[in-house]
Amino acid sequence: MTIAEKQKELLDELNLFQDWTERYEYVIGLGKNLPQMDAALLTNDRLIKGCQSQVWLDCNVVEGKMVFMADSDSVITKGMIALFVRILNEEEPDDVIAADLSFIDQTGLKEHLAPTRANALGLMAAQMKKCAIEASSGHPR
Amino acid sequence: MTIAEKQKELLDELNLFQDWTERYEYVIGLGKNLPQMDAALLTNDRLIKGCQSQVWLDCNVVEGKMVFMADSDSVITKGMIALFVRILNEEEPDDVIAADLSFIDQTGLKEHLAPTRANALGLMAAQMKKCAIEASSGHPR
Amino acid sequence: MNSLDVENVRKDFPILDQKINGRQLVYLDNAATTQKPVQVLDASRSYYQEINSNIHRGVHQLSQLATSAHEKARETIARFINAQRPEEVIFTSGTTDSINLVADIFRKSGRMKKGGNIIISGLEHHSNVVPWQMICEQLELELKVIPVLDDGTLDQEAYEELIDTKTELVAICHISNAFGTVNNIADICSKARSVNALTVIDGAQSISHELIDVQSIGCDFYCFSGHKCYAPTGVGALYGKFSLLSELPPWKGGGEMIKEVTFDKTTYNDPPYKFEAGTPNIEGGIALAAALDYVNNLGISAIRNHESALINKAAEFLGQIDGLTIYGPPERVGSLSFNISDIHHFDLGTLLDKMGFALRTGHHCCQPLMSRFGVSGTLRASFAIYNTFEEVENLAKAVEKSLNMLR
Amino acid sequence: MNSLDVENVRKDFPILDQKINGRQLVYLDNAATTQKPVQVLDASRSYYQEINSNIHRGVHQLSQLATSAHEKARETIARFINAQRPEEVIFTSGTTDSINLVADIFRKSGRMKKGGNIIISGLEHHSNVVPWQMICEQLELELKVIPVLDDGTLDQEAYEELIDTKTELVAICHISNAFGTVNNIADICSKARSVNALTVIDGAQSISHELIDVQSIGCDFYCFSGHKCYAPTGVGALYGKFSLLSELPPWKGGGEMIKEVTFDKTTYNDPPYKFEAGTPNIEGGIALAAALDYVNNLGISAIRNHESALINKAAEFLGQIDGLTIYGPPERVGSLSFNISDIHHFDLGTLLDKMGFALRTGHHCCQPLMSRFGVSGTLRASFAIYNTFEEVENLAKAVEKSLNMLR
Ligand SMILES: Cc1ncc(COP(=O)(O)O)c(C=O)c1O
Ligand SMILES: Cc1ncc(COP(=O)(O)O)c(C=O)c1O
Repeated sequence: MTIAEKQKELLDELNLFQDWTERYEYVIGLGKNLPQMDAALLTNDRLIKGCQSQVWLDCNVVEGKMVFMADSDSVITKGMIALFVRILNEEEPDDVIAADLSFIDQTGLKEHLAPTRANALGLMAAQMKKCAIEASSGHPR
Repeated sequence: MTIAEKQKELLDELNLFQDWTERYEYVIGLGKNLPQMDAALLTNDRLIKGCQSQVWLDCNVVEGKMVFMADSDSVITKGMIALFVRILNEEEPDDVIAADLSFIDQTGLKEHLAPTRANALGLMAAQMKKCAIEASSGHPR
Repeated sequence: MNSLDVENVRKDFPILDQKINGRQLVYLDNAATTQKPVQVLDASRSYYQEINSNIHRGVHQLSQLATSAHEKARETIARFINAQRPEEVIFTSGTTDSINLVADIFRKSGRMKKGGNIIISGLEHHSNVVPWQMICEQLELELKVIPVLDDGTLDQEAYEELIDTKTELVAICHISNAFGTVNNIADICSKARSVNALTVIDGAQSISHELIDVQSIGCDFYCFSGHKCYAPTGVGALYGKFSLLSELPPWKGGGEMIKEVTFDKTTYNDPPYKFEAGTPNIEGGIALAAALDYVNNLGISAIRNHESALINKAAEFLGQIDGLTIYGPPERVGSLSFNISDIHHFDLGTLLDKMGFALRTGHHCCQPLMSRFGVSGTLRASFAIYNTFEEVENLAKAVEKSLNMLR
Repeated sequence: MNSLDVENVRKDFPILDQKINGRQLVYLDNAATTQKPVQVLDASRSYYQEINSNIHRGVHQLSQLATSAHEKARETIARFINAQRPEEVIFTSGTTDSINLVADIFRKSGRMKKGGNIIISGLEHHSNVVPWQMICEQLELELKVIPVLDDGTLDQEAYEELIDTKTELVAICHISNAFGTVNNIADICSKARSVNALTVIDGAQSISHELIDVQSIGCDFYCFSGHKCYAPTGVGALYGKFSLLSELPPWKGGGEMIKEVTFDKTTYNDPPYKFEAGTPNIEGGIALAAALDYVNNLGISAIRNHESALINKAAEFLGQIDGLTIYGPPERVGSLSFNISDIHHFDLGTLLDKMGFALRTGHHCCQPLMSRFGVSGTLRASFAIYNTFEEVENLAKAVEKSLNMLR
């Protein structure tokens, strides 16, 4: 599946829910199920400080594909992270760079979770792309 | 005539005028006719700096009565000064101190000519009273 | 009886009818900013429709009218806080602006000497921390901090130990915006006076809730924002003792604050104008006075009664929720902060918002206080004249519902 | 054709129907402050009736809406002056505030060295004089002044002689509020750049009259007030080049301008937030954007055409009056200053006011310029989009009538 196809699938899934409660319960569930990052990885250089919640992001390139791991102290943020990871994981760096992440606006999840300044999630999306750019230019960290 | 009587006489006179034009022409006339102060008296210590016009005031006590002389670069201010001088000149210091100068509000002349901050005329009225206080306490300047 | 007719009060605040995500708005973020009654909105609109003009320098009538409306507003504020004279009230753009004004004129005054100290407290909002940090850095003063006890009140004994003859200034909030703690500022000021230290009170959180009497408090400066007291944003006030204001140097330079400008030498105006460079927020000042009139009409004691009943009820309802901790002392004014074990404040705030409840989450601009209590933030419900007991009850229910989703 | 439908424009300004002393108001004090169209008043009222909330830190929806409205306003302002990015626009309380901000962050930056100099001009408003005098005094810099020629323009040759490698900063108005002189600021900035001096442009009098393009002007900072451009009092903006804003230290301390606060060490936010301590004038920023939208809808070139025709007509009519002197160059924008021999400006202003004409009299916060021309003040008529040719004609007649009374 392409990134765009994965996004469409995700939106279709979310649209099945009747109201915000179900949608949020789903995201909270995703957050709870996303594996916790290894404590050793929760370092300051992987930390993205948001206004309200914190996010840790780890990027790797494995056989030419991006592998992301992420965690957060907020379970809703973590659920949203899971959406990003699902969409972007295992994709080639150039596809990640080109991905249109505004799909998150259409999820019917809270507007402020969309990429904006000082929002850990927005900063995380930017950081994911940055990792992909570094990988693509042959300088993975 | 007491100060209060002089004030009443003045207001009656002003009330004879039909409109603001006549009233202002009268005041402008008073301003033109008030004798200019001697150039030697136009000193900094007699100067009262207003926001828009300047006033020079000279106070003396002659045989127990206040004698005021005043001048201004604005002819309307000077006409208003003439009203004050007419009301307060030749009065005893204590009567000047006690005088209610709010009569000026009832003249139908522009509100801002009434005593307010940074208004040369308001500052002048205050200075006239101050002179009278000094005279009354035996420290005329 | 001093009681508030809340249903009638609510009619004055059109925004309260707004729907959030299809639910009726329940606005409990009043410590951040209050809503504005139509009386205030009308005052500002009439100003523009009838007399708008620049003030103080104009010979024409609009300018006269605008000037006297603005100066009348200053008198209203002076009376509201019981200043000795209107000239003790300086218009600013808000509490932060007021505090920075005081900090900077002290810097310039040369009164504060290297090796001296400034005392603040662990309860302070960043606006009453950072300006003093900056001044301490520039003048090489020590910044001392009165610690906060476990119950969210200040450690009075520690204060008495911290304060000494080298203390130049004590800057303390009247009421904590995070926990609702009310400080005994009259006592703090009197101890400061005994060592000749100046006092600056941050009244951002008290102006809408408490009777303010700067003379009986005995402070040298008192700061507040209009927008936290039913007035618009962009206007606030600084009260300062007239003798101090006369002595101290001006802050910003510009029109209005001068007596005479030449390129060689400029002389400054008298207080308050000396501290009001440039065109002030004329409309804002007038609207602020309208807001204070509105508060006075309701009566501060009726407001206090209503608000303290509300906050006590909130504490009672919320206190029954499993794992919920309320911060601060039992006697709190305006704000009530809490956390629920294992739940991130942001998650709870997000779900409450979906149900129409506007609470604040996070550090409330009090990072040092949050660190002191080992949390990254709290949820804060803060109250105003238009909040109801029903809203408080519903809040507790909504918290329960959110917990079911999150746990 | 670029033309303004003035009759329609006037309908947007309800205050223009006011009566002064029984006469129809003729408002010609626009350089002091403009009137506000209903579109702006409505923007501010809707803000309070629909989304009022404190910004940037809130998880709840009102806070989100208010934040994005406020940030959108920043974008509108950035586009209006052609800034490279919205982060180059800092909200302030007005021009005076903007200039003081720049002056003070330079003081703190340590960039300006004892023995250096700052250049201003003889045309400047006190707000662009006093802050630099204060900084020069504190840092022991020299203040140099570009002289004004008899025609009210700046002496360009003298500028070239004054500026040298020790020049740290050049601060000049775009348009003189007293005489309407338009300075060649692009040229002034380019000369300043050639000696690595920074440039601050006081745009208070240009924002409502001219197309502003900070990039083609080539200035480092540009300052203006909302209230002189159809927006409310208490809000203004500072444009600054992003690289400079990033380097320079913050001004006021408080909420919003910090990244992290501890009692040991505080780190600051990025521009523009680093310079916006405390709750900003949220409504004011939104209303300012509404005012700029209003101006854009009419079109700056249509506005220029109308206003320059008006001011030329005024010069023509007034120029015919016996003993009347008009100051400044023939090409003037916004303001027209005059005096009549033997007549005090205050007397003439008083009588004009009785006839409904609101003009400004006095020194216009430009005492040095007044001294240069040997007068204590002038009468100033200043124009806006809603002024008409009829008003200009009637002004000339009213001046004649006043002269008959005064002579
Ligand atoms: C050229 C100029 N600069 C600065 C200012 C100061 O503007 P404000 O009073 O809005 O701060 C003015 C307005 O009076 C002005 O005309
Ligand atoms: C206690 C306290 N001090 C200062 C401030 C700052 O007020 P403002 O943002 O209006 O300048 C606030 C408001 O956030 C506050 O609650």
